[in-house]
Formats: sequence, structure tokens, C-alpha cells
Amino acid sequence: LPICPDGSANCQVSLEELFDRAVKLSRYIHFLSSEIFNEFDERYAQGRGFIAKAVNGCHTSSLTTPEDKEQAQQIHHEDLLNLVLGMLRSWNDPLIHLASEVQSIKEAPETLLWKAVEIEEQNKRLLEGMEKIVGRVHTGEIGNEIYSQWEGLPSLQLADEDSKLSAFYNLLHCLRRDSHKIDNYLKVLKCRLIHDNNC
Amino acid sequence: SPPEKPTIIKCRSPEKETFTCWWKPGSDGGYPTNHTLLYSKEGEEKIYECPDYKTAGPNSCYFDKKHTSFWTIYNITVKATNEMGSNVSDPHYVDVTYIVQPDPPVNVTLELKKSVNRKPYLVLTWSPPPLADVRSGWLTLEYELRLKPEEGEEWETIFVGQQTQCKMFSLNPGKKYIVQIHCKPDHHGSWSEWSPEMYIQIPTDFRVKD
Amino acid sequence: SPPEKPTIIKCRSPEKETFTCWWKPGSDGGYPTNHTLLYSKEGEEKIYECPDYKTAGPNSCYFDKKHTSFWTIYNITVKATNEMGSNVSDPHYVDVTYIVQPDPPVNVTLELKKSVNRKPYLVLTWSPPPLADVRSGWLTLEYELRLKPEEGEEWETIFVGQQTQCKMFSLNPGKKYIVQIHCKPDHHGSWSEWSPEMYIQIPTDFRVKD
Repeated sequence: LPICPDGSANCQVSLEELFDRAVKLSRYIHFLSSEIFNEFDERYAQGRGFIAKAVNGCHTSSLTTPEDKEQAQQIHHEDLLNLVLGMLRSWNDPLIHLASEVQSIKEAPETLLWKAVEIEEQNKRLLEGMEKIVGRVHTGEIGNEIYSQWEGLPSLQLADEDSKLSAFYNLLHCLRRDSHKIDNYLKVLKCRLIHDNNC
Repeated sequence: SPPEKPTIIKCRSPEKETFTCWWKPGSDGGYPTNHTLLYSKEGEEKIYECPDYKTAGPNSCYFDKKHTSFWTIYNITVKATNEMGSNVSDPHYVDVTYIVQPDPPVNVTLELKKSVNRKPYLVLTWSPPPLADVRSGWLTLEYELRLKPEEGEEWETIFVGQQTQCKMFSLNPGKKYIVQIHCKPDHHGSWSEWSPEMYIQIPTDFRVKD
Repeated sequence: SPPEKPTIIKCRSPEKETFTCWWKPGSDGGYPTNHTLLYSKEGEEKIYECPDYKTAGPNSCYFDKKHTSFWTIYNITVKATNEMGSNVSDPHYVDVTYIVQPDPPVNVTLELKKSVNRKPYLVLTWSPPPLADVRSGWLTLEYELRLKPEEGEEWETIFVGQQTQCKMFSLNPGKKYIVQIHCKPDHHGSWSEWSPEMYIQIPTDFRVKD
């Protein structure tokens, strides 16, 4: 398959290909997010009841995201794209700190650190891709307004080990949840925009 | 005496749109006992009662689409009450995203074919369970098939990802094989039951020639 | 005279994270000639220069993770310059997803086994190339194996999808077989080189009894 057979006239990655890659990447990021959550949960959270505290919500709770199939299908695709973009941006900062703060956890295994670094890198890569997709799909100006500030760094640096681990648990629980949302919404968008809801 | 506290056994969603929970009553303390399922949702103080005790049969609560939200933690308890008092189960935390167990795949077909260079192979095709809406992208299923010679002991399982067909080359000539398929949501949830057993007789000339 | 225009021969990514391009210089026109690789990205006017001429050896440019994007098409040219002038290659367009060529599979093992009813078969197992294995969810590989009797002419190739093991039933007793495996990304990209040749002697009593 020659790339750009007719020279660089309209030589670009197609929207379908952009979505294919975005879905594959979001799937990989969620796979890693589940792995790092499970690994942390097994090693540091057994029997400590962190789940009960995790229900205080995530730093992205302020973003009203679809919570069932109907909502996901009724929302306009530009709004859903903007939401995905906003969620990815909102995770940029916490992921940078997660990758550095994980090293402060007692006997943190190498795999925990590697996954945190890999998730941070791939999240940035997916953000780049989503900005490209939004640029292609959006008719109006790309709104930068969707963003949810994360103020969790101090809790990751607490002296009290239990509180610190609970903060990590909450962050990883939210990462697993939000990366799953992003993966799900991208599949819905791809089926809608590329396959006319006939995936 | 007051009834023993019930135990919530399982919650399951078959198609990532609705879900059901089941509980097991404790002893009724010798008096007629009734059960009430109560739940609250993450980030809300409000306590709700089970919307439908009927649809999924005894000792169950069915949450239809309107009452089912994803990526949010339900805190569910069941209260047993008789005239002597009541007792409440331990809380059961559920995020419906992680309890999806689909029904088995359907329309499974097996067909022996010969490739261009006369090499025989087996083609399996199947469809997602009818309840599962995979077209909209809301639910994505992965499949795994297993097969073994009829009198064999050991199943061989093969993961085939999101495809709904598979070509099998290395099969034992002259053997009769049993084939089954099951499916699972692409990230979380559990495998469906296996599809009913299907049989295929591999002809003796199903040999890989020199 | 000015140097002849160079030709970009190939660009390859081993794991969809980085990529390298190689070029072949034309004649140098009798004067010391140096080469500069320049590239632009789809939809951008900006021209960038090769970030690393060293890592991948002479006449090459290595793009590390930071410089590798697979959301865009690269328009790459190589300019040859000497004191008499310069000449630019034809543009070479690169979409990183299409140039993924993994390294061959590793840890290939061959083992003769007997099934429950005494029927012998060959079991092959292998592992993904180390670079790809680290990101197992990111780069999904498919495998194909080929085998032929040592003195035979024609290879028999078998596509095994994403499995990392395969059972071979119908092999000729007494023959010595050569086996190799290669892999490719599940969508775009090209097959790796074949793994090194491995040999297996099929015993004479390896008859498929009826």
C-alpha cells in the first residue's frame, strides 16, 4: 500500500486510521492502568478497606461524563470528543507525579514504576492523537475549557504510611476508572463516526 | 428471635446495560421474615430501595437501565426483618463495569474447507450473544474457543480476540472433535458459559502432504 | 560536479515506538560530500533535521520516542552537498504504523509428544521478540511457521494467529524436518525475518495409527 501515491497533495493519516490507533492506544493504557491498580491492590491494600474511602470520587468527577449507554449515544460527538480530551489533559499532571512518587512507596517493585512511567508516556501520546482527531472533526474552535485540576500531590507525600497508601489507592482506582471511560467512549465514537453505528 | 443476617451472593450484568443481585437469607428465627434491598451510590447520601424484586425471581433485585449507572460504586445491603427485629447484611460494593458476564455466543458453524494449494482446514464462525450491543461500541467482546478429540481428556483453548471467525489448520486426521466457544467483555467481567458442544469429523485425508 | 542525488532505501520500526531510515548515497562528484536528512510532518510547514545520525550507523537517521509520532505522515528527503553544489533525493513518505517490522520470535522449542491414546505429535512453542513482548498490549503479533523435510524443496507454511504454540499431527515418520517461525503486527507492517532454522528428527514409529 503506497503511502501518499499522488505525492503530498492530500497526504495525511485518514480519520479512520487515527481512530483505530487511538482505540488501540486507549485499550493499552487501560490494560496498564488495570494492571498497576491490581498489582498495588494485591501488595498494599488487602484488608485495609481503602475501597470505602475511594468512594469520595475522583478529581475528574466534576466532568459530567455519560454513565450509561443511552447517555453515551445521545451526547453530541463533538462534546464527547471534548470530554475525552478534557479527561486526558486532567490526567497529565497527576501521571507525572505518580511516576515520580511511586518510588517513595516502601519496597515498590520495579514493575509498578515501569507501568507508571509507561502510562504517563502513552497518555501524552494519546492526547496528541486526540488533539489531531478533534482538529479534524471539529467544526468550531477547539475549546480548551474542559479541564479538572488535580490537587492530590500532598496526599501522595504524607508521612503517615496508611494515609499515603490510601491516597495512592484512590489515584490508581480513579486512573483505572477514567482510562476505561476513555477507552469505552472512543469505541462508541469510532463506531458512530466511522462505522455508522455498525461495528 | 430476629432473623439471621442475609448474605449477598452475586451481582451480574449480562449486557452492560442492566444488572441483578441475589442474596441468600439467613435463618428466619422462627417468624415470617421479609427482605429489603437498600443501596446508595457513590458521592450521594440518598438511600434507595430495590426497584424490582420480581423480574429476576426470589431473593433477587433487578436494576433496569434507568437504575443502572457505570463507573460508580453502589453500596448495597439487604435487611431481613420479622416481628422480633431485623438484621442487615454486610455492605456489598459493586461497580457494574466489573460484573459483566455475557451470555454464550450463538450461531456457531463449523465447515471443512480446502485452501488454494489444496490444504484442508476447518473454519469456525459464530455471532455475539443477542442481548449484547456490540454494534454501537458500548460493549466489546473477546472470544476463546476450545476443542478436543471426542475421547480426548485435555481441552486445547485458543484465544481469538474480537474476531467472530477462526481457521484451524493443525487437526488430527480421522478424529471426531468437540468444539465450544465462550466470550468475555474486552477488559473487565467474566467469561460466559461455554456454547453447547458441537462435533466435527475430520476426514482421514486431512493430511499435510509433502 | 555536484553529488548525485541520494536514494532513501528503507524506513523501519521494530516496536512501533522508534524508527530508523537508511539511504544510499549517489556518486560524490569527486568531492567530499555530506548528507543531511530533513523532514516535515503532514499539515506543517516547519522543516526539521534528523535528530540522530549516529545510533543506527552510517547513512542512517534514528528517530527516538520523542521524535516518533504515529499520528502523522513524515515527508523525508536527504540532501547531498559538496563544494560544487547539492542534490536532494525524491521525497519518501513514512507512516510509522506501516513500517513496523518486528524482530523474529525467540525461545523456539520443538518437542515430540504422545497423546493419551499413544498418538505422537509435535509441539512447537515460541516467545514474542523481547522488544515487542515488553509492550504486549501495544503491539499485537501474529505468527506463521514453515517446515519442510530436510531434503525437501517446498516449504509448508501454517498461519497460527496470535498463539505462541502449535501442535502438528500429520508428519512423515523417519523424516528430519526444518522448522522456522516469523511474526508480524496484526494489522499493518511486515513480517519479521525467519527465526534461525531448527531441526527435529521424526522417529520411524511416528505412525498415525488408525
